[in-house]
Amino acid sequence: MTRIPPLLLLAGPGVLFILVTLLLPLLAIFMFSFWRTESYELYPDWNLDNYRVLFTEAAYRTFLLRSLIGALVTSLLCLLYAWPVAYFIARHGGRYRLLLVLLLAAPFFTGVILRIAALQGIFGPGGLINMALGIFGLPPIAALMYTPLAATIGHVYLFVPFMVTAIYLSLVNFNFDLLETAKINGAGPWRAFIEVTWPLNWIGTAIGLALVFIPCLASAVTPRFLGGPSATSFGMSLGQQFGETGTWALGSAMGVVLFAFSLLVLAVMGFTVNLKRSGFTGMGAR
Amino acid sequence: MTRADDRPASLSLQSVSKHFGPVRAVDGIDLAIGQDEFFSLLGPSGSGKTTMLRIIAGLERPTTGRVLVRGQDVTTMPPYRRRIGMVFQNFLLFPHKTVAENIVFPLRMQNVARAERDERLLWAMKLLRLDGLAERYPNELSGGQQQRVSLARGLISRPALLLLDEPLANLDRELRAEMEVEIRRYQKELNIPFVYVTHNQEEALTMSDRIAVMRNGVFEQIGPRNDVYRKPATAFVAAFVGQSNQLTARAEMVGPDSLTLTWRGHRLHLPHPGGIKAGDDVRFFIKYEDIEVTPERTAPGNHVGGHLRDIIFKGQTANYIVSLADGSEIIASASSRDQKVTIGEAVSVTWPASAGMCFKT
Amino acid sequence: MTSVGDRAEGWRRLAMSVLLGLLYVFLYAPILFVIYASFSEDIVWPFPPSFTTDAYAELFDNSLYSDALKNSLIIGLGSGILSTLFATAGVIGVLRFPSRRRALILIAFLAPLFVAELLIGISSLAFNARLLGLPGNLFSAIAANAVEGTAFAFLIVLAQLVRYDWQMDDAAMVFGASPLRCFWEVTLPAIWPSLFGAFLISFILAFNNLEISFYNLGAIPTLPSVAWGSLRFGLGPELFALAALTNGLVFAVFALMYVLMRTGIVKFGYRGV
Amino acid sequence: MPTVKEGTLSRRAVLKRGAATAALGALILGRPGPYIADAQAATPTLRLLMWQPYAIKETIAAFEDKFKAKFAPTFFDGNSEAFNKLKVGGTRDFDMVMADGFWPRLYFRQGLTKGLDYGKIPNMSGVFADFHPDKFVLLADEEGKNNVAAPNCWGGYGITINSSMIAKEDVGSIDLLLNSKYTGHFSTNSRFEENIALMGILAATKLGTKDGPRPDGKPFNPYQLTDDELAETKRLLIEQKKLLLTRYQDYDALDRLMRAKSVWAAPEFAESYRKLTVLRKDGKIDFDVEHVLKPKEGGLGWVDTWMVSADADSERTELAHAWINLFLEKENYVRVVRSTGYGGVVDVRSLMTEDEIALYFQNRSAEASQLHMFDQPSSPEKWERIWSDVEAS
Repeated sequence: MTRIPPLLLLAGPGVLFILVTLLLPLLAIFMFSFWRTESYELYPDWNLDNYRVLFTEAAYRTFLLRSLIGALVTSLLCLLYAWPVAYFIARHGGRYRLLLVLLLAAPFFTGVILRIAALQGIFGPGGLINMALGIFGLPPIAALMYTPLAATIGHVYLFVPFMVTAIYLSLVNFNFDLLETAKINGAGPWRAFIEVTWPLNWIGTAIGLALVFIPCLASAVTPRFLGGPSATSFGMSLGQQFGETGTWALGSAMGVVLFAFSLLVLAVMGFTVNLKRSGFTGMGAR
Repeated sequence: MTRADDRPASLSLQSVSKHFGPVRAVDGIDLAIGQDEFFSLLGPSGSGKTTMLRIIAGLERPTTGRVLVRGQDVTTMPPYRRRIGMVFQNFLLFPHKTVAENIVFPLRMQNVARAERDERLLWAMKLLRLDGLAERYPNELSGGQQQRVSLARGLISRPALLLLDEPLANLDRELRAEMEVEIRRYQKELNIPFVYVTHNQEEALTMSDRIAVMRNGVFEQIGPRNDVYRKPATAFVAAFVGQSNQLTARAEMVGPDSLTLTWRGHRLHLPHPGGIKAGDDVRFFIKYEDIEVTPERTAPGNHVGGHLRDIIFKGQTANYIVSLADGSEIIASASSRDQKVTIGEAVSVTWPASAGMCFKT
Repeated sequence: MTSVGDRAEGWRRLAMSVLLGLLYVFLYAPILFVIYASFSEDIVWPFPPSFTTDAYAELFDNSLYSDALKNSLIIGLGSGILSTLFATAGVIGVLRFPSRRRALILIAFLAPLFVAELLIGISSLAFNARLLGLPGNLFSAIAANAVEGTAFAFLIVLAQLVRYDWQMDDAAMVFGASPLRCFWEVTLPAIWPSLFGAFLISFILAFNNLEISFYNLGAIPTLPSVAWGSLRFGLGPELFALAALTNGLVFAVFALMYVLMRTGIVKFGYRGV
Repeated sequence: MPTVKEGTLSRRAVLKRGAATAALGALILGRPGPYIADAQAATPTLRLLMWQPYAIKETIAAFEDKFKAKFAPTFFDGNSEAFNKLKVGGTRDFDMVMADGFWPRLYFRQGLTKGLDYGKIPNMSGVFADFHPDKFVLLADEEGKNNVAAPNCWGGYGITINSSMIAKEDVGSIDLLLNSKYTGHFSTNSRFEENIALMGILAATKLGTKDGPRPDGKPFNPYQLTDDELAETKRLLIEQKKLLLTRYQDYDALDRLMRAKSVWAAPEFAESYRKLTVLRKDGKIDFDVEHVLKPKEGGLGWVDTWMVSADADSERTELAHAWINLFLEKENYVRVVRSTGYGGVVDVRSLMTEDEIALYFQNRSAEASQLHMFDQPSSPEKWERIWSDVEAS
């Protein structure tokens, strides 16, 4: 009797599923990126034109740059905000920890379009905030809507729960007693945080950063609604290639570039994560 | 008294090996354990004793060899069909089940009818003096209580064999001593073979009928506890079992029953275990309790002189540390009640020529 | 007894709780706005308020929304169940059976996190439609959503299961529990809160997914695609009403959870005092 | 215990019987699909890829009631999006699709749709003469042999203006949208086609090439711009972008922006114009609005149409015709214009007030032929590049 190794039996289906539903489509995109589209038709004549266009035309570089800056700023803001919040829930949440975390997920029950529409209803001209300002005779704040800042607020709104959750999941596995040890050995609270808490939770934090940075880099809906006329992002342009202009080949090449940047993020993360210094115990069964 | 059923009971291992890559955790072990035996596997950590236990339980599959329980080959049988009981080092009680639920777990897995389950639960709770704790959860119990529940769970199905993996390691000293006695009592009362894994020689010596001393995946010695203690087969066993002064010297005169050697200027006589020639380098072991420390030489036999450096009070006994002229030390153990010597005094260290164990290096 | 350190600690704790409170306000303000607008006569200009329940009457009158809700639920449940199963099996495999291939398996399971939703949606569309010639349907949408869901579920289950003592399973097996029985009797009771969390997250992600589902659904309406399609002309008040009802349900569940936790009837995996 | 067993048995038997019936049904209908689809096989479903405002509840209810069929709509945003969806996803998914301008011909040419039988749409008789294929030729294929679509509403991409804010002399030209006096108070929609085409009209006018001889020998069409015109269009669009508050994504947003007096002029399909006009009459806003359907340089126009997918079987083709006919029935049609706020192609003046007749262009059907109808861009690739350059500027 040949025995299927239990690891294969358990992890195999998932890995196979991901290979089929993620890798194959990505390979398809990779292939299309060397094709050509003309009037909504794809022609398989192999060439590098799409990449040439992407790297020589200033417009796409601008989109990419905008998206990169937007994603960086958003990640940073989320990071700064999420840490104390996640720390509070993990450390002081007590028996309500799960509930407090679920409360972060619940807004996702409302579709992104509706929530973004509601953000406009709150921050936009004629929205709740400016209306309130008007009642007190104050001028409306224009920057709140249809600016890159508005898109960033929207991104933080959408993605900060991911960051909090990632850091929280790391912190619940963190042994807070280590902080006592640090304090007994003379470290103040901040010093203890920097010497002990931060490095031991860096993996969770890095995952959180990836969870914010990557969707933000590809974000299409938020800048479209909130960003105003000069916020067209890489993702918006990419979506347009597949939806409206029907320029699939160029869109595929943009997809490949986007994926390459995701890999870059992964590589940078891999570079910063030193498993031995992250308190990684090897996850072994024994 | 409840007795285990009467099938031909024993465990036997036939040239069992387990390799993890290049590491031979267990290396060609043969073993047979009788129906009424309390058998201990004694060895330092990393000696392969836990791996052996896991092979017997079915949690590991041996690389080569066979495992037989009551004559039946169970080598490829998964653990859940072997009907073996086990007690784990950190108890491993299911935290979401009550004491009663934990104890009857093996019976439920064997689909034993409810009435019988209840009856056996009562029996086990009584045997292990757990009355009144049935509805408690494991985290509401003391360490000793958890240990008893763990034992009850291991015994309730009256398994063909009970495996115990350092079950007392996490208990405090007093409780451990108490449990040592109890566990041996259960084994004798129930007539179920126990295989007990420990790195603690005292535990092994207290409870076992037979002991196997393990090192690097092989048995250094296997035999009745007295033999292992008194007649160690190897230097490793001599060093590991009991407390001894470990010394080295060169054999000078070798007779059939005794040999003579000079150790740091002292002429010593030791029993000859055989196989040592004049001129061989030897390691020899003198157990603490074989040595007597007195103000003056009183007994015949081997003798060295020195100063009493310190007395380590152990309660019933005390260890006497004697510094010799060249700075080396010899330790003796004696009753702590009537100390005949005081610290700093010149003392005489003596032991009979029949004591001491000698091995060729 | 209060030392200076304790007081500083107290202030920090207060500051953090305020930040958490503000986060909830920020997160829920648009939700409250949606609920408020759903009762408003004019959702474009809901101030000053004038209330009506017309949107709700319309909602129950229009089969489009119930179809969309049904499809969203199917995608959410399908993807949630699939994701949780794949992820749980994967995590158990990786944690229980150490192997040199473990790193590769980890990378495979977490890879979808590094691929943007938009890219998942578009590449699935390109692959299914252009290469396989398959029209979009619920299955392709469930599959495409479950890719992302599996990665999230894997992360959540992994984070919880690293603390699980697998010797507990050894114990159960020695006492006669087959691997399945062992999972059911011993492993599952210990890990179900994290499985539940994983399911919930993958459900929510798929339930309201726009960017993945949009490209993989062909003719099948879901809540987000209906919202998208009606966007050009203004979101229907019915969508606000539906969102309000959904949130009402979610809040009710949370309130129930709170009561259960408060009274200590259910602990949801919490093991402290 | 036995009762439980009986129960399971009988339930299983029921399930079995149900499955058998379903399989039989599938067999009779010649549908090889899984028998779970039984319920759907009994009720024919009309699957439409359409614009959301035309999914009018009352008409749908009447349709489902009358023809015992299910109305299953999917919504889309722009022509090219729907075209792509059909082209890629295949026509199997849909029985009907909507488009406007030149698009119906393209669908037909590409084999995505099939000809309509106007004989099965008696209510075409109520449609203004201006929207019959003999006058509005885009409803038929190039040879005029097949009617490829049926009209349903019409309108333009005219400019809605807050008259209190925009000076009278600035109104009437596309140039208004480039007037820096009103910086930050413009908004256009976000779709590349309308933006490029509308600005293309202005560009061709400025270059003086609009009324001259065209390279393709046909009259001027803003969707067939020369490279020079495209370059000028791009320049104008980049210039315009600085003046925009935002590109509105949805009419709610535009309504809100105009009501908040943040936006003073915006090209749109007259939806907001009509809503604001009603609000003005009710005294809910304090400014006047006007709508320039056809600026002096020329304007964009559209006639929304119904088409039948090439893959629709005979039963669904019948249903599709029945749906169009029901939709064009006067009593239903009044509801259409009132709820969509578009220009009506069916003469329903007898059922309307004077105000409504003006609001829904019931007297202006002749103007439709003077507008440049929506079309497919001559080169989506070039247009895409221009749009990207504008968006990146």
